[in-house]
Amino acid sequence: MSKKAYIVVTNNPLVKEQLDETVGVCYFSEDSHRDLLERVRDFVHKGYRILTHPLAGSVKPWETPYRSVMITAKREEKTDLFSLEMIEQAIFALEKSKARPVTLNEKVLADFQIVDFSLIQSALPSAEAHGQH
Amino acid sequence: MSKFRVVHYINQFFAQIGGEEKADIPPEKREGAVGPGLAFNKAFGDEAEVVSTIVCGDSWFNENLEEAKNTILDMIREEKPDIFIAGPAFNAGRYGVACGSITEAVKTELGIPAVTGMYIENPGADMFREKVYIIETKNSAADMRKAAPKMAKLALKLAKGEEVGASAEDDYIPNGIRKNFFEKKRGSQRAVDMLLAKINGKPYTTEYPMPDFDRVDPQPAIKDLSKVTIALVTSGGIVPKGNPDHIESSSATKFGEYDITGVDDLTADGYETAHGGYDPVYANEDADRVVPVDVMREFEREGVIGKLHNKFYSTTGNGTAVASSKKFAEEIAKRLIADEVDAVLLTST
Amino acid sequence: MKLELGYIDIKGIRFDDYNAIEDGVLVVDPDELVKPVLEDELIKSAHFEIATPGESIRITPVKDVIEPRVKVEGPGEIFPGMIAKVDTVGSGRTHVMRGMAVVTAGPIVGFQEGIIDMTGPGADYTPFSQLHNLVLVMEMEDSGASAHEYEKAARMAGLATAVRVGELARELEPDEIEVFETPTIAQSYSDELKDLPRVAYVMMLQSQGLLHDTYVYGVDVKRTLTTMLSATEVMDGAIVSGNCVSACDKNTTYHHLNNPVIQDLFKQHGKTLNFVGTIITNENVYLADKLRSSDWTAKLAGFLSLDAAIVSQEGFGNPDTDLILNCKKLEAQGIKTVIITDEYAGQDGKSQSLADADPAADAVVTGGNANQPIVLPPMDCVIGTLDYVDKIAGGHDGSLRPDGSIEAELQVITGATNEMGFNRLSAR
Amino acid sequence: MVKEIERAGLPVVHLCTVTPISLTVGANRIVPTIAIPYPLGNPELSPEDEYKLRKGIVTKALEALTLEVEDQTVFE
Repeated sequence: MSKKAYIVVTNNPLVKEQLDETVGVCYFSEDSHRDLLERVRDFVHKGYRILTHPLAGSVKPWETPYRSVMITAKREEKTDLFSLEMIEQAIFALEKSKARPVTLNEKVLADFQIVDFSLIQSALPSAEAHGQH
Repeated sequence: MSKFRVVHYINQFFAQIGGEEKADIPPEKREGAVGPGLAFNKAFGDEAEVVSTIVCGDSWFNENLEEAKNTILDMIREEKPDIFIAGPAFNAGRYGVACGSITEAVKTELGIPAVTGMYIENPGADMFREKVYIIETKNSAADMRKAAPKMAKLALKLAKGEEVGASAEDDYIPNGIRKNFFEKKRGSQRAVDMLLAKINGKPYTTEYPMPDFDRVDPQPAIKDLSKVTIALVTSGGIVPKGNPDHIESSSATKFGEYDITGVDDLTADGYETAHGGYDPVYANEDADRVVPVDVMREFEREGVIGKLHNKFYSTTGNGTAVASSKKFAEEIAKRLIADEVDAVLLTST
Repeated sequence: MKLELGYIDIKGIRFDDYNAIEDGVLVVDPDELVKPVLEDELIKSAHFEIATPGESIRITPVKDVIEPRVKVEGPGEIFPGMIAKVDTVGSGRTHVMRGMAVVTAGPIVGFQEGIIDMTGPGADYTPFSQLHNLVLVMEMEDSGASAHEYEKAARMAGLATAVRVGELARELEPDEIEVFETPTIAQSYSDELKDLPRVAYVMMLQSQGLLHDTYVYGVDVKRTLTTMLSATEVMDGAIVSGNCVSACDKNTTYHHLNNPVIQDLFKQHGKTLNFVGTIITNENVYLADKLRSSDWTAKLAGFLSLDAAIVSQEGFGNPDTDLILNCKKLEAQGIKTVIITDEYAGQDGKSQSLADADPAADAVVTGGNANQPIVLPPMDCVIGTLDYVDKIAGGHDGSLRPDGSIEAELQVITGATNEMGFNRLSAR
Repeated sequence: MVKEIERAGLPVVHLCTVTPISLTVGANRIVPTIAIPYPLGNPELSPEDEYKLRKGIVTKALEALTLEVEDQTVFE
């Protein structure tokens, strides 16, 4: 694990593979998209802040199985309201659509991984620049 | 084709029996159209006709709610109508509530297409807008000429089984269901129009009202704690072990009422949480962390408070998604008041 | 800045062995036009097809829609920083091939989306069913290149093709000329304008990563601060879409070139309002970026001494947060604000429409509920492939029925719930 | 929920961790608590200390009941 001020919580194997050596990655291979968001919510309840939007991207949350969320590495005393609202709204948004492709072949899964990775990657320069959070 | 049969409900005033002094007359049925019914017959043209009119005093209806509903439903049933219309009630509060109640009853119990009408600020509008179609009218009876054709148009649509449009198209008060339709102007033009209205202090209507943030005035303080009964309520989902009522882990559709007579402490053996909105480990270890029965019992013994109510109420509601809990909160409040509870400590997770 | 747009009305497209515009009909030699596209080694195959309004044609998966334009006077060329070299555009004269578009179609990733039906119920929801479309269908080489590289290859092929087609309009006499002039700060206080309310347009641009990017003069917008440009620069292609996700509410390059908010504000400029500027801001993944960008929106609005603003959005979900932040911070400065968005209210229309809310957002224009179910009947001809229909946003397993009809949500249709207010669709 | 019970005529004290949410849902008497998964406890304390902590918060809530408020009030 790195000593960075942020960590990435993910169920995306590509994110683990790509970032594990440079960034702290909490990887939960078995998590569904919803499980992962609930896990992030538990982190928020314990005093971690969310650093990237949990609805990142316009790939609808009910389509892609992958999600990566960046949170602070350090726990704080108080629950952060902004983070809490954001994660609850994200979980709520998951339930909105019935459209849900179930047959996802390897190629599609790989592409979903790439997009999710790209979204979290787009936050890295900002997170690095930010320093202490 | 034969005309659709319409039954129309109006109050004593619109039946020209009298004003407030006649508001206590019980329901009666008259043949054909009465008062505003004539405007409806005109609006229906040759497609439908008011075959009978039910008249009831506003006070009588509201003071004898169940009896009024049943009597009126019987009267309507006899007529075998295809359409039921009530009012419009404009800004008359009790008339609006009567129109809403009877329209809902006709819709759900008789399964007959039913439409009413009233002013947006009529208390009946808020009570029934999500249950029945309420055509939006102005605040005075002068609007009858415009209201009747709108109500007739929607009623005919329902009777023919045609699809109802968005609220803005079919002129009903928004019922919480978002519905697409094509506007006359494109969105950017509507935005510019709305902006100009906003700049110039003219009225405009947002196309998507934000969820509402209304307030309730605080109740007066309790003078003497040692004389009152206090109840515990939680949205943290604490339930007896095994979750006997099957309270859902989030956005529950029901609540639980649990007897704690003789219970001094919510132990891990007896209680757990059904809430899916937080890490349940800590509440499962000791449910007093969410519903402080142990502390309240001590205060009861010491006489700090008069009594801890022998039931606690529990449901699950995530912090921000509170809309759905409104209905059962009303029911919980009703029961607490019936049990002579004086105050409530509500815990949330 | 002053820009003249000269519109050349295009009434049809046909293939032949030469390129020209004849009596309003675009004639192209598809073999000649496809050659430069195929020079990109990532593109395995490519060909052109024609889709005319009213024909029984379905185009899918659509990547971008681009209107051919050409600069005939003034500095720079169309799509500066992307196709042309960097140079400030937005003044002089530009010819527009009105009534047609170059549409790029073909898969970039396995869940590619976007449908344009040229007839039937789906056609009512996309503005592009009304255009004569020259469709560039591409298939990517399975060369192990990254999705980023495929996206770029497809994006550049579409833009370059549109520029080549646009060249054909250079020497023509326009059917109509429209003049747009944006004021400098000093001009905005001229005698004619100084008593009118000062209004700006705040344009939010998708900027989150692969398939979610927008470029301004070739710069990836996620790495920029909120800034300003002249509304006429947008008409010369200063903003280009790199956006493949969320078909219904992504802003295609066509939308940027024909930005409806800009057009409608210009119509009122000097009459009921003073259109003093256009602010562009991004929609990033990183929350601190969101806070900073919305701060800058409010700050630039303050520099412009605005009385009022219109904010438009792009995409689904987290941009709701940017939208509400922008609105809240503008309103907090007393700037009267109208926002344009779309809704995800569930198929039954009962869910909360946005992922964020605030009482300050009291003037909202909506492009409709993207979750509304729709059945698209089979078409005689499919341009592209239906392979992806079950996997696109708003589709689901079994969306594609055996008879070729599609059961899905409005979100599959390109441009259906556009958040610039391009369409008449709304919801209540 | 708080609002509906208060509307029905009972004074309510809302014990909750994220007080801004309590303010948005319209509670009038608000007492802040410890953490979302354990509003009235703290698993890191000994059982005795945890009970004392809980008793302190409940005491504060009962006091809040005895005080008149005109507007939404957070009893820190």
